Amino acid sequence: MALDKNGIAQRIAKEVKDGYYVNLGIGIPTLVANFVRDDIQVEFQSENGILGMGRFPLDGEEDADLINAGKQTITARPGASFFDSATSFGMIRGKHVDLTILGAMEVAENGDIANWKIPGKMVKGMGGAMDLVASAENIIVAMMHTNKAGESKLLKRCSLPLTGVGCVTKIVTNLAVIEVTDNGFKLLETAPGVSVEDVQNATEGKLIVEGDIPEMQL
Amino acid sequence: MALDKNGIAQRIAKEVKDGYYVNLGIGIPTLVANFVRDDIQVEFQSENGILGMGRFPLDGEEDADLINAGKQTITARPGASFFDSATSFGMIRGKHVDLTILGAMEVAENGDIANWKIPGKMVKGMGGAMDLVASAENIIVAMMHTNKAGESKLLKRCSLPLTGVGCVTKIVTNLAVIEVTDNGFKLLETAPGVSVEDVQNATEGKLIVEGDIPEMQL
Amino acid sequence: MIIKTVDSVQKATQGVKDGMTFMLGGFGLCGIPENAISELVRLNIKNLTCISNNAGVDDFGLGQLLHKKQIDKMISSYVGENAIFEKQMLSGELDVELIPQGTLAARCQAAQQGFPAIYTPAGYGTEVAEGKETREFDGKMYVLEEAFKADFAFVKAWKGDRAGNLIFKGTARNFNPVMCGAAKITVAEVEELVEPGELDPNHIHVPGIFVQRIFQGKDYEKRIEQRTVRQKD
Amino acid sequence: MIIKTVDSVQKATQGVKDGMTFMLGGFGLCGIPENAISELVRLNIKNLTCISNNAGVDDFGLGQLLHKKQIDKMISSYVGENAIFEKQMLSGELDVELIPQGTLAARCQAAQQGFPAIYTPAGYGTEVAEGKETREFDGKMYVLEEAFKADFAFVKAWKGDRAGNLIFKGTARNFNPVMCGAAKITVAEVEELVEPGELDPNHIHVPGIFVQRIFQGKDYEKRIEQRTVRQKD
Repeated sequence: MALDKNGIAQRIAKEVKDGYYVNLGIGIPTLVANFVRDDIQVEFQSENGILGMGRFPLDGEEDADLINAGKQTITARPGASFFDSATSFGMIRGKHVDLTILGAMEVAENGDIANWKIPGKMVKGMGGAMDLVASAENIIVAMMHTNKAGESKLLKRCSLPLTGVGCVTKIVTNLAVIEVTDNGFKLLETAPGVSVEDVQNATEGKLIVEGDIPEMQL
Repeated sequence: MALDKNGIAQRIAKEVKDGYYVNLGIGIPTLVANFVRDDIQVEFQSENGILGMGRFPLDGEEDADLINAGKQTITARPGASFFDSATSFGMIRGKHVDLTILGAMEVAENGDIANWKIPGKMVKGMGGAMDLVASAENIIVAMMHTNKAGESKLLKRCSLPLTGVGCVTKIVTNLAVIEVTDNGFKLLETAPGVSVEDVQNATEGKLIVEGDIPEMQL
Repeated sequence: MIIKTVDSVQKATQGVKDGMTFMLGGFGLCGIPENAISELVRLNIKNLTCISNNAGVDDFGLGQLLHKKQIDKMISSYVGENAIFEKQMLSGELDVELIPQGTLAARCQAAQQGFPAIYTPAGYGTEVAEGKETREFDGKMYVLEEAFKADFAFVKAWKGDRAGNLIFKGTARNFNPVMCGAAKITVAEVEELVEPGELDPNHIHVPGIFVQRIFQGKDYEKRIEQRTVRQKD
Repeated sequence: MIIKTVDSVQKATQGVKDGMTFMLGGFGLCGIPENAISELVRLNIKNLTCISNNAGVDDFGLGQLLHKKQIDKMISSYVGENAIFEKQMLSGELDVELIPQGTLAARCQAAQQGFPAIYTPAGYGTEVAEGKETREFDGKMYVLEEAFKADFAFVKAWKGDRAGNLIFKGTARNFNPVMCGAAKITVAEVEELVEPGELDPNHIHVPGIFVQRIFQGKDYEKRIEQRTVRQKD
């Protein structure tokens, strides 16, 4: 059975290691924070200017001066710090953030990503995504394997305007965990109850299947 | 009678206007602060990271963590701020400092200045001087008109390695106040008891003398 | 000290004109210069270019200027919360330059600090880099992005003193510090204006040298865009 | 939180080796990492390249490393207070690259923030610009200066917490913040080490993400180079 959004987030949480500073994009990535193990130390950076982002506030304790990049009210953990946007992107550009998790509309087999614009239809802007994908060395995409029309989002080449080139290292979808290699999408794991053929059928780009493919452990 | 160092500083102090942020170099420029009128508001920036530099501390009140760019112990005035070296030179490079006063070993008639190196003899380094002269739009040089050997320091061309090109706007020496124009050194004022001929004789570069030259008012 | 105080938003905005380029601090509705924006709406100046990370919402923040069609061009990184914006953009009424958020911050900071341009990897290989110079350093490609030029920067701080020194609170800091001194005139509004000497000089985020005018703001609404809360454990 | 504490200067300097490039904070003797310098002297590692605004004095600060001939090359803006330095430089024992102070700060900050290089007007038309690319923007000439690359940055802060967050005091701040995160490993020593949460997150000068190791320094001498006092009025 394919994963739901929480399932994707739960699987991605296993990629978060002790001592990591992590930037989470809007959508499924935000959910990842809920599944990170308690026994490791991880800090979340939000590019609007906080390191050490905590949980959402209790009702009545919201502070208009304390939000995340999704404009949601948040809290700060002990040891948190606030800084300006230039410093924030200095952290990102300078590769001080260990892991970036973000959503995508399309990913190509060479690691290109598109997630900010559908010409003529949707133009919300790239926000910090272009900075993140151009700088980070460890970029995991969290998304559904296919779009609402049932078309693959893992393509030979992106059809939408790019956000970044050759940058995605791993993709976790409702169907599979895939590594982006020099030779194409390499299937690492399938979702529980999902077959290699299911993944193959939902993947337009070149899918590399080597040996037995284990099932995801959640 | 030619001015002494304090006299030069006193004359330069008249160039400091209400509302100016001023950076003072080491030597004669440091003395300028003593002569600025009390009825105008001026703040001194020191490039090691303070805006709002105050007087020297009272004996026993020195703080090792509070010095100026000359490594002297100082105090901070109300409304002062501390910042890092990048921000400090951001102020300078971004032309937020209104007036820079510094010493020189040589100034050329095109506004070139040399003050950081005598090849084979003295190599202390440029410190912040190259940043200051490359960025500031209002640069006054405070120096003696001639060196210890009696040779002019106002030259056709600098002989020493340059600190900056075409940047000096005004020179105040023990003999005169001189503006650097497109056509050469323009004599604006002579020191009390100093004749135009005295200035002429002490100036190797082209000296422009137009009309009556007033005597400095101190 | 050099005093920067003006006693009203009217005096603080003196000199604003049709066709000018403004920088406006804030991220979403967090840390926006509410008083200055209201006054710009009241003055009804037109044909503005606004450099701001976001464009407010339909009835608050920069959305108010969009509503009155005062803005010709927006330079932003994300404008997803604003229907008026989308309509004006799709109809061609509004010229929009979308740029990466880090590039926006860096181009402000470059203007503040006298760097003519910066090299950033953001946007390389995308339409953002079209027509721009690109260059390799150590095997990685970068895009040359020029410092912004603006007439006024409007920022909002938590506390400020009469010498123009500013302190921000939480994530309301965001773009505000990097816009200070990045325009010809920087206007800061503060929730609390104090006397010079009351702020610890070690805690000042923006030294007064970067600010030309400061005033005590009033009636802050500080609207929350996405109120999100958790249940008690 | 992610804890960066190490319990001794020995552990903090683990991995330093002959031939490495170090950044060292401080301006003159103000804000220098005294504990780290003493340990580097004790370890007697050689052939170092040191990026530091100044070179200490003969018997304190970097002067101690010079005295033991541990340094092959200095990259500094001003070295006027150090006779050993001058002697080694004139004899050719010591390779010295003098660069403008603002360029030094900018090249550190570029390394910290992932800018490969910066354009500065400083040094244009002088021997500092020889062999470097120059370029005109808006009628003014600039020199291209590359980000530094260093193995370790040693900085000293006033207070720090175990998550690596730093706060500086007075002008002891200087180059310390811009060197944090500008080398592969940043080692911060502090006068007072506190628990995470004790420092106001609004007052932190350097977020812990830029610091890999932090330790409680000891026996700070904090020598004053030019004690200057005024008479009572």
